[in-house]
Amino acid sequence: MKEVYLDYSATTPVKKEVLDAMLPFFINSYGNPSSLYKKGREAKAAISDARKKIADLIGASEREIIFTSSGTEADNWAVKGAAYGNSHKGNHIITTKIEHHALLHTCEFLADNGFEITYLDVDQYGMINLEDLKNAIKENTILVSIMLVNNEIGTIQPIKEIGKITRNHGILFHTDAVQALGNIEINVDDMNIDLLSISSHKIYGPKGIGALYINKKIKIPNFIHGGAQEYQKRAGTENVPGIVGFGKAAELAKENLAEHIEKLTHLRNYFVDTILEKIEEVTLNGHPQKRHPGNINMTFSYVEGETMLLYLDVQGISASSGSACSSSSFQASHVLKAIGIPLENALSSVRFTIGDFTTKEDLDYVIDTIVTIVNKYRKISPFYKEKKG
Amino acid sequence: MKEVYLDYSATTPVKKEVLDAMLPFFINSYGNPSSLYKKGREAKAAISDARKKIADLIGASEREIIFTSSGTEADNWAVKGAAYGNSHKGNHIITTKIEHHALLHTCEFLADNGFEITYLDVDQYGMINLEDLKNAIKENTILVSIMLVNNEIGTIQPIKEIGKITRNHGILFHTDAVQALGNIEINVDDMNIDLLSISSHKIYGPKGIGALYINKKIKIPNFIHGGAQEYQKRAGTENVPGIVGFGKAAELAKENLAEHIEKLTHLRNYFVDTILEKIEEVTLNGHPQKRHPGNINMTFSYVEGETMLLYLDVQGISASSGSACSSSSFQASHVLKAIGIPLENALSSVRFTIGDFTTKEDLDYVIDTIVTIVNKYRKISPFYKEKKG
Amino acid sequence: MFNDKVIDHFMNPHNAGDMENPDAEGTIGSPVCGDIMQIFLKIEDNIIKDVKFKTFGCGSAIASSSVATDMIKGKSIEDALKITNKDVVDELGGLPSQKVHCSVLSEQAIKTAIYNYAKKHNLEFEGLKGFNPDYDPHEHHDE
Amino acid sequence: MFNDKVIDHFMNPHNAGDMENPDAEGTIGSPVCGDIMQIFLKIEDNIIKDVKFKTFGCGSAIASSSVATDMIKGKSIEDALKITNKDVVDELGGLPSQKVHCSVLSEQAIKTAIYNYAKKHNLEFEGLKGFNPDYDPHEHHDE
Ligand SMILES: Cc1ncc(COP(=O)(O)O)c(C=O)c1O
Ligand SMILES: Cc1ncc(COP(=O)(O)O)c(C=O)c1O
Repeated sequence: MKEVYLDYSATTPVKKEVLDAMLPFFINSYGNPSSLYKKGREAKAAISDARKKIADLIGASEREIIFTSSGTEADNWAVKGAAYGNSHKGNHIITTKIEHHALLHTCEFLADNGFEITYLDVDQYGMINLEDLKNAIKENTILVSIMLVNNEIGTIQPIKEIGKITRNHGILFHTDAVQALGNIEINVDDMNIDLLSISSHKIYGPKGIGALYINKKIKIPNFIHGGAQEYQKRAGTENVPGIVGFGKAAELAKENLAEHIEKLTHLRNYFVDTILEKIEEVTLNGHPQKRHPGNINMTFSYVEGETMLLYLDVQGISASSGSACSSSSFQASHVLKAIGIPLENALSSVRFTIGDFTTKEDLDYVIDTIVTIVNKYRKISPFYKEKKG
Repeated sequence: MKEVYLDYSATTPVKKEVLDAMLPFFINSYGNPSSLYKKGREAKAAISDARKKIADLIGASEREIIFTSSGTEADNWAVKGAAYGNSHKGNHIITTKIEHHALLHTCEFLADNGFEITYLDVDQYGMINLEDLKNAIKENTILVSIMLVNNEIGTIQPIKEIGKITRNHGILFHTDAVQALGNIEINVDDMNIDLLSISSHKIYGPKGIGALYINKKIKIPNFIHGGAQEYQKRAGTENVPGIVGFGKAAELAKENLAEHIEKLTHLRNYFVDTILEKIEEVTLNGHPQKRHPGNINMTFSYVEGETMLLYLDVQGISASSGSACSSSSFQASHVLKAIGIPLENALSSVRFTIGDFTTKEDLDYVIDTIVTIVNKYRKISPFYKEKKG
Repeated sequence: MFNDKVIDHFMNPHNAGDMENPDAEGTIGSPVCGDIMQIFLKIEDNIIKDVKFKTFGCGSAIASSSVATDMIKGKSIEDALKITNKDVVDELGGLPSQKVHCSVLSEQAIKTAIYNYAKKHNLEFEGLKGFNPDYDPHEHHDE
Repeated sequence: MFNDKVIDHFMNPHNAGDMENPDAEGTIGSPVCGDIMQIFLKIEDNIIKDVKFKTFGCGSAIASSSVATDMIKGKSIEDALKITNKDVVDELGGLPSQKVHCSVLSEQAIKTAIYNYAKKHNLEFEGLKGFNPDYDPHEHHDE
C-alpha cells in the first residue's frame, strides 16, 4: 500500500547523511567526551564541530549553544531558569495562549510556585498584538516567552519587533523556535533573542537531542546539576551520536534552506488550492502568508477530525489533529480555540505538514482520499445539509 | 597500535545487537509515539517492549520505569522531586560523601534553597555505617539517597538494610544504581527501594538515555513539564532509538549477568594479583570483596596519576582518574578523600574498569605498560627512595 | 489499534444516513463532548423494521452504531432494549479500552429513540426502567 | 591534545633524575597543588655545567622541565634567568591553554635554585630582581 507521511511537524525521518554521520560514534568512537584519552578527545571534537554547525544555523557563536535532551527540556530550562534566576527582580512572566504544552505546563508549574503569568491573546490568524504586549509589561515583569512559529497553525510571530520591546524594557526574551528551525531564517542577534529552544527531530535529525541558545550576555541558573559537561551548564554524559546527528542535520538545513522553503511553499499552495477548489466549506487556519512553509491546518466542516485521521491512516496516510503529544485524547486544540474557531469546527480540523520527502504525487493521493472521506462522512453527519443546485 | 579500553565505568561501546535493534527507528519507523497512525503505534509498541525489558532487569513492573535523558537527569529528578514533593513534611536529606556529582551538586542546589543535607562518612573501604544512618535520621528527614555501587572505587553499599531502615521510618529511599546496573543483581522490591536511577551508556546501550524507577506506591512531582509522554510523568518527544537500544542492552545484561560477573571478577583478580606481585607499594582502593566486578582502583605511590594516564594513552590504553566528568581538572577525588587516603596517594591513583570486550591479552599488555611507567617515573619522583636489597 | 471488523464497519457503516418520516428518533451527545449521535427507527407491531443513524463522532462510535443498528434490526423493542454496550463491543470483536465509552453512545441513542417513542405512544417497556435520557456517557467512562 | 614534541619530552625526559652534590638546588610546588618540582644545578664560573630535575607532576610539567633544563645547560646564570615560561612553551611547540601553568613550575624551580645559590654565595643577579621563591604558580593561572 502507498504510504504518505504528512506529519513532519510531529517528527521527521532521520536523513541518511545524518545517520551516516552518527554511526561511527556508537561502536567505534564511543569515548566519554570528558575523558582525556584519544577516544574521549575524538568525541569532544565531534561535539564541538556539531555545536558550531548549529550555532551557524541561527547566527550564534559556539559557546552560546548548550545541548539538552529535547525542545521540551530547553523550554523548561529557559523559562524556569529565567524565572528563578530573576525572582529578586520580579515574578511576572508574559507568554501567549498558543504556546506548546512544554511552555504552557511549565508556566502552570511556575504559577503554582508564586509566579504570575499573563497569557496574551492572538487574533484570528494566531498573531499577537504588539500593543497588547507593551501594555502587559509591568514593573515586575522578568520574562517574555513567545514562540517563533506555532506548531499547529504555522503562524510566524513578529519576533524581531517583540525583541525590540523586551530589549527596551531590559526584560529577558525567550522564544520557542522548535518549529521555526530549518523552516524560516533565524538570526538571534538580528531578532534580539536572549534564549531560544530548538530540537533535532524536527529537522531530520535524531530524537532525544535539543539545544538551548543562551545569549552570551546573559546567565541563567542550571537546571540539571552534576558533572562539568556543556561549559558546566548542563550535566550528564553527552549524547554524542545524537549531538553529531543534530549537527549534521543543522548543516544540511543551512545548505538547503532557500530551496527547502521554496519547495514546501509550492507544494503547500498546490495542496491548499486544490482542496479549496474541490471541497466546499473548507477553511485554512492560521495566517495566509506569515506561516511555516509546510504547514496546512484545515477545517473540514461536519467531518469529525478523528474519523478523518483514522480513515487516512487506513489508507496509509499520516496526519494529525494538531500537536502530537495530546493526540491520544482528541480534544479541541487550545490554539484553535485561541484563534476563535467554534468548537465543532475545531473538532473538524486536521493538520497536514509537508517535508523534504513529500512529492506532488503523494499530495494528489491524499487529496483524492480527503475528497472521498469528506463526501462519505458528511452524508452521515447530523449537522450537514447538502447544498442542492 | 594496540588499543585497550579500560574505562567501562566511564562509558561503554554500544553492542552490535543493540545498534541493530536501534537502526530501524531512525529512517523507517521514525513516527512520533504520541501519534495515532501506524508509524506512531509502531514506535509506541517498541517503547513499551523496551520498558518491559528494563523493568525485568531490576524486578520492577513496566509502569514504574520512566525514561529520562541520562542517569544525571534521573538523579536530579529523584532528589529534587522527593525534596519538593515532601517539603511540607520536612527539609532534611541524608546522603553520603562519596556520591556522584550528579547527586552531590543536586544536594548543593537544594542546600542553597532551604534544605538541610547530612553527608554520611564512609570507612576506609567506602562503606557507610548503618548505625550512623539511624543516628542521622531526624523528625524532619524526608529522603535518604545512597548510591548502590560507587563509580570510583566500586564499593557496594548494604542497600537492602538501608531500605529496611528507611521503610521503618517511612522515609523515601533513592539509590543511584548507574554503576550497579548490569554488574550486580538488583531487585527493587527485595531491596526496599523507592527511587532508583539508571543509565543506558554504562551497559552497552547508547548515550543520551536513562531511566528513573518510581515505586508504584509513591508519587513525586514532575521535573520536565510539557506533553503527556511517559504516563504524563516526563515530557518531551521520546528518544525512540535510544529507548529501544537501552531495552536491548537491558535484555542482554539480564541474559548474561552471571557470566558477565564471573568473567569480570576473574579478569579483575588476575589484574590486581599480577600488579601487586610485580610492583611494590601499590594498594587496591575500595572494598576487597564487596565491589563492582570490573572495578580496579589502585594507588601507585610516587607516580602522579595524570602522568600515568597520559603515558597509557600514548600506548593506546584508556583509563581514568575516577569519574570522567571531573577528569579535565585533575584534582584529588572526593571519594578517595572520604576513604581517608592521603593527598599524594589520591593523586597517584588510577581507575581501570574492565568490561565485556576485555581479554587477558589486553590486561597483560596494560600490566607491562604499567610496570614500565612506574619504574620510569618513580625514578624521577622527589618522594621516592628505592628500597635497596 | 483497531481490529479489521471495526475498521470495516467504520469505513463502510451499515444503516448510516437519513430516514424519511421515522416513527422514532433519538439524539444523544453534544458537540461539546466531541460527538453526537442520532437514531431513526421504523417500528411496526413492536418490531423494529428499519433503522438509520447519523453521527459526528469518532471511528469507534461509527463502527459501534453500524453494528448496534444491525443487531436491533428485525428485533422486538423489548429484545432490542436488552442489547447492552458490552454486546456491541463483543460483536465488534473488542475495542481499545480508551474507546469503549464511544460505543455507549449508540446504545444510549437507541434507548433514547425508544424512550421518545414510548412517551409519544404512552407505552411502557421493562427495558427502559431506570433509563435517563440525559445520561452523559462521557462522565462515567473516563480514564 | 599534545604535540609530538611534548609527548616525546614527556616520555623520554632529558636531564631527569638525581645529582650527587649539586651546587644549587631548588624545590617548588607542593603535593597539595598536585605537583612538586626539584632542580639540581652544577655551576662553574657562573656557567650552568649540568642540570637535573625530579618531579611529581603531570606530563606537561615533565616535558617543560625536560626542555627548560636543555635550554639552560651550558648557559651563564644571567642568560638562564632570561628564559621565560613563554620561551619554554614556544620551544615545546605549544601547550593546551589549561596546561600552560604547568610549564611555569620549571621556570620557577630554576629561579629558586639560582636564588638559593645566590644567597649561599652572597651574589646578586639582575634576573632575580623581584623574584619571590614562595610564589605559587597555581594561584595565578587558574582557569
Ligand atoms: C554513579 C553514577 N551516577 C550517575 C552518573 C551519571 O549518569 P549519566 O552519565 O547517564 O548522566 C554516573 C556516570 O556518569 C555514575 O557513575
Ligand atoms: C513548538 C514546539 N515546542 C516544543 C516542542 C517540544 O520539542 P521536543 O519534542 O523536542 O520535546 C515541540 C514539538 O514537540 C514543538 O512543536
